[in-house]
Amino acid sequence: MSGAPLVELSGVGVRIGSSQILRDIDLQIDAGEIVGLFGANGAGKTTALRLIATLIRPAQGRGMVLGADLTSPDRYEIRRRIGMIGHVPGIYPEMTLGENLRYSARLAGVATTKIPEVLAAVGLAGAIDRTAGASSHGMQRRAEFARELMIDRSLLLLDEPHSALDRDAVDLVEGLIERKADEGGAVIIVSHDRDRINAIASRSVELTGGTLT
Amino acid sequence: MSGAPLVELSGVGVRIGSSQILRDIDLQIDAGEIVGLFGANGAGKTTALRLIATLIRPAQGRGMVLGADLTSPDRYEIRRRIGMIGHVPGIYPEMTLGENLRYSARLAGVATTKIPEVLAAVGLAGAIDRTAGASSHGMQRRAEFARELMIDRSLLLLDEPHSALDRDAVDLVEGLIERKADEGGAVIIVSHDRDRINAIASRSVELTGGTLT
Amino acid sequence: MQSQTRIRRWPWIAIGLSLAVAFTLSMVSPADSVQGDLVRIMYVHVPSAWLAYLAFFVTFIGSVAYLITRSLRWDRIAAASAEIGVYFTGLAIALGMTWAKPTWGVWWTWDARLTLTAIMFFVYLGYLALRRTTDDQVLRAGRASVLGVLGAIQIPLVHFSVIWWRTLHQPPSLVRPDGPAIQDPMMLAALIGGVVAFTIVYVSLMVKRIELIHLEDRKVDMESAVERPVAGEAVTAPELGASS
Amino acid sequence: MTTGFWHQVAAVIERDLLRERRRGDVLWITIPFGAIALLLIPLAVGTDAALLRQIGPGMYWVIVMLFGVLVAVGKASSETLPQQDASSLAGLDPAAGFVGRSVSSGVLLLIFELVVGLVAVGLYNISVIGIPWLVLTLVLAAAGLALLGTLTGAIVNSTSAGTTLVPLLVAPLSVPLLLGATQAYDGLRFGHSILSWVLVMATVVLIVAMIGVLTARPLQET
Amino acid sequence: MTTGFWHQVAAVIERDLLRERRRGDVLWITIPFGAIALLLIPLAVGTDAALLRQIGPGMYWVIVMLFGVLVAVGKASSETLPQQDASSLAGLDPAAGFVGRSVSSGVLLLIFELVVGLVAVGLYNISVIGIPWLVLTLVLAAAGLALLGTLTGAIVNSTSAGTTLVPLLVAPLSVPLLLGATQAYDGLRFGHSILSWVLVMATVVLIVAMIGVLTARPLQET
Ligand code: HEM
Ligand SMILES: Nc1ncnc2c1ncn2[C@@H]1O[C@H](COP(=O)(O)OP(=O)(O)OP(=O)(O)O)[C@@H](O)[C@H]1O
Ligand SMILES: Nc1ncnc2c1ncn2[C@@H]1O[C@H](COP(=O)(O)OP(=O)(O)OP(=O)(O)O)[C@@H](O)[C@H]1O
Ligand SMILES: [Mg+2]
Ligand SMILES: [Mg+2]
Repeated sequence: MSGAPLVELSGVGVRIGSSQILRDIDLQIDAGEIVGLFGANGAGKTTALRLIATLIRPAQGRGMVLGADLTSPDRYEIRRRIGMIGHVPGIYPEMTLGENLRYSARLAGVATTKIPEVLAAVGLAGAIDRTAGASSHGMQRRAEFARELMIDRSLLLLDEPHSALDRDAVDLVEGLIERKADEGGAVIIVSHDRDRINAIASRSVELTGGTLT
Repeated sequence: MSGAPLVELSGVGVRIGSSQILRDIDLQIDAGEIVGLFGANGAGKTTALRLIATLIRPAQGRGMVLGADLTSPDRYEIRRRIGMIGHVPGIYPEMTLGENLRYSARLAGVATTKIPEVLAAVGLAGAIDRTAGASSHGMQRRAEFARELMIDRSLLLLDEPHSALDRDAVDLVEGLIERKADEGGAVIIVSHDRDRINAIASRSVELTGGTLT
Repeated sequence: MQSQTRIRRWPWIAIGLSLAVAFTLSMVSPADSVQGDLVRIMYVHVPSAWLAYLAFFVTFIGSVAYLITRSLRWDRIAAASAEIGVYFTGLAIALGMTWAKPTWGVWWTWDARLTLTAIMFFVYLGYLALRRTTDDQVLRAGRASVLGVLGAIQIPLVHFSVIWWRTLHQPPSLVRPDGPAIQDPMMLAALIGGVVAFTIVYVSLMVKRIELIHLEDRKVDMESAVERPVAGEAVTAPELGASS
Repeated sequence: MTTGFWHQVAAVIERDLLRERRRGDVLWITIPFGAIALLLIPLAVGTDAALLRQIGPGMYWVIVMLFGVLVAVGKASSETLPQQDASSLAGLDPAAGFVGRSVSSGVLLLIFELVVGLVAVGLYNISVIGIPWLVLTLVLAAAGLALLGTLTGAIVNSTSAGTTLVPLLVAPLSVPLLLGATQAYDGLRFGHSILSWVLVMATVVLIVAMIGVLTARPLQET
Repeated sequence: MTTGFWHQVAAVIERDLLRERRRGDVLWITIPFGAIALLLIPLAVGTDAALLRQIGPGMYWVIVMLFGVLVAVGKASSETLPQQDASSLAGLDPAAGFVGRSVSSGVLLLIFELVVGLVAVGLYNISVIGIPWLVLTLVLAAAGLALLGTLTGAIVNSTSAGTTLVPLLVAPLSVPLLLGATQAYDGLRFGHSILSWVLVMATVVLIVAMIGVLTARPLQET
């Protein structure tokens, strides 16, 4: 890891169907950085996060994330080290919060014994046996943060992490972000609340019409 | 309507399965009010909004909304006048934004000729033929606001209206909220961002463990 | 209120008396020329089946009335009647099977009436099972009444199945266009006596069951005043220090 | 039933057909597999032409019924809670929702019946007789199954315990439908009057439609 | 294939079965409905006992195939994009996802085969012979249909355009499966060797499994 950037995109473009969503993206993120990503609705922020998470293949340019080329099969190996929290919770409503975490833990090869601990950390110790569908939106988002705590990630991609969380939980998230940076990881935060992000981010970039400005 | 409160709950409780989600809610909202609704994650805010929207039946107590009893069949008649924007967009991803609005308009008996106008008002004039699934989260939320503009509502229930919206859109939403209150309607806003809400709300209530405090 | 919670005793007496009369009638009636004493099963088999029809028809009426009036009283009538109907259907099937073994040589066979009767049995078992899944009385009544209405379609289906598919089971012998096929007055009397007795049993059981369901509902209502889990209880302030 | 009611019905139909056109799961998955199923029967039971001719119509109806109900159940329960809330608050009368959904499922089912029917006619050498009556039974069957499936879907959607209820609802009602359809065809084939069977089917359609409309509101409650 | 791979497969199976248990749509809708279908066939084609005995096994397999594929397709495409993203980022190898999903669908299918099979045996008086071979064909058919359905589901789910036609290409693969199953049963009944049919089925299972594993990654790309 020694000094190599965690994310390195040069001239990257993303196309979905016939539209060019992202264009000519150059971005380098080093260990320890907290980067704010701003931009209007529809500018391509979520798409950029999914690109960096290796979930969308770039149509142009070259990108490396955690040492893996975005177009090589290596990217399957490093996915485990990338955490992402999107607009809509990615958990299964029929399963309990505990079961959802257990599923992620087993996929990632993490000990399931950590589950009660991380749920307690996000204030959901009492909700381990509640199905996700019967949990409030904020509880579901907290459970996603518990997942990111449990699987030790090097890169965290957060899409509006403050939404749906109450003040206690927001403090938790900001603590998590700062700890991740201290430990030598990196965090990218998408948000529309610039003041809040500027307070914790080490720098910020702006996406306008598919390009970074 | 002359002076009668738009919402009047007395001793209302809501039960889902075996848990008592809301208890002993007394709330009165008059025309022209903008009410902030605060509370921790899982406190029951979303449930309270769905109760007021007549989408959940109260298990105890009595409630009137826009003149209709919450347990009488009248409530089906007044639903058209209640707008709600929840955590997750309630639009059909396979349909275009225009088609989604057209669907709502035809249900509500509103002229479909208003669609381009309201889409333009939320800054989506160019996206009328884009499928909702291919629109960004913020664009979907904007489309929901366009729907609320199009169907003329008396009561607006907003669950974290600021999330996913960029600064332009937030201004738009706050304008809409204030206009609604001026026109003699009422607005309830759920949020965790107290400063922002206190700036526009005429008063605020707090939900803790299923009761208003 | 008072009269609804008073425990009545007359239904039990009525049940005992009418069953005794029916039993005597079926024993003194003559043996059949072909079936011998086996025919005595008929005096229970047939009234059971008919009472099952009656009971499910009352469920149907109760369900429709509930949907129109939204009064829980009708729902209780529908529920009580379905329960009793299930007993009678079960009895008819059980006796039919005991009758089938000596006469047809098998317990069960592919036959439209048999299959449809079994489906009817399960539909109303399902109706009862559905009622157990929720203790919210309004929701329960709404859902159960759907099934209460739909299930009634089974009644004509079972009854006419023997005409539509001419198979093993006996065609209608009493209620049919060209008059009753049973000629022996004693046999007819035993059959009619059985039906009357079973009807009294049905009515008596209905009275008891409605009483009981009413009490159960009140018990649930009172329980709901006691503490239940409350929103937000499961959520506490996060403590980041706790992890790692 | 006001004109508002029928406008809502039209809006729901339009929505369902649009969604189906974009997703294409009936058109591109259900219909091909249904056709293949019919193709497989001769392979499975042996290619005796007389036998196939005899059981062909019955098989056709069984497959139509199976798929029909499943498709309609699926369509009816393919909405998320926020989508349902939004429709309700646009003023959608639950009864109009029920009717609209039934019509759109019925249209899809009719397409299914026609496509699979052509395959059946070709494969089993079934004679096509009494076209007007045949069309009537096809329409009635499609309507009945669509209504049944939609009602079932509404129930599945409204309760967590609802799923267990589905087969119980479907069983009693699908019997007369299937019976009517097959017996009507037999009637046509042997020249009997089929009016009574058509009436049976029409009655079921009416009953289910009435139940659906009557119970639309209580079923939507949560 | 490392142990990590099989741990992931196990996690996916557990997830699918848990979700199914909570939703109950196979257990409470598809299985009872399949049983009802078998019950209705005699009403549709006539209650001639000899005829029923003859066509019984074929009907059984047709119903298993129809439901099987649809169940597996449905299961495979019942995930939202955020759910898929979360699984991918927990490190789920797409091939492990394919295998896991196929196994869980296969288990459900096997239950379906057994329950519906018991009904078929009871109703049609089918003789149960050569149990070990029968079990083998049941397992192979369940595996094949599950794999086929999962593959179809993955294709339907993949967002790249132009895939709507693919089910049409995949569907014919079910023909050799069904043929194998019915012919194997006939072979058992008449005492012929059924090894070749079992091999046909095993080959199809292997081919579909290979296609599925090999295309798992490209199909997941967006
Ligand atoms: C397991 C099997 C059986 C079942 C489920 C069954 C069911 C029924 C039902 C539902 C009815 C009422 C029909 C109606 O009036 O609409 C009935 C009537 C009757 N059953 Fe059975 N039955 C079974 C076996 C038998 C057997 C073995 C016999 C005699 C050999 C028999 C003789 C009769 C007769 C004589 C009637 C009265 C017919 C009439 O007046 O309609 N049943 N059975
Ligand atoms: N379907 C359900 N079954 C059981 N409990 C439920 C169900 N839906 C919600 N709850 C519970 O009700 C409580 C209130 O939920 P609600 O969604 O109203 O909270 P909220 O105040 O909106 O929270 P948030 O800020 O996280 O959105 C939560 O504790 C939740 O677990
Ligand atoms: N599947 C898709 N097909 C076509 N276009 C798409 C698709 N998904 C997204 N887009 C388009 O890509 C653009 C960027 O979308 P994206 O979700 O990345 O925006 P965003 O910056 O996250 O916006 P928001 O602030 O609203 O979340 C939008 O204009 C959107 O319409
Ligand atoms: Mg976004
Ligand atoms: Mg909420």
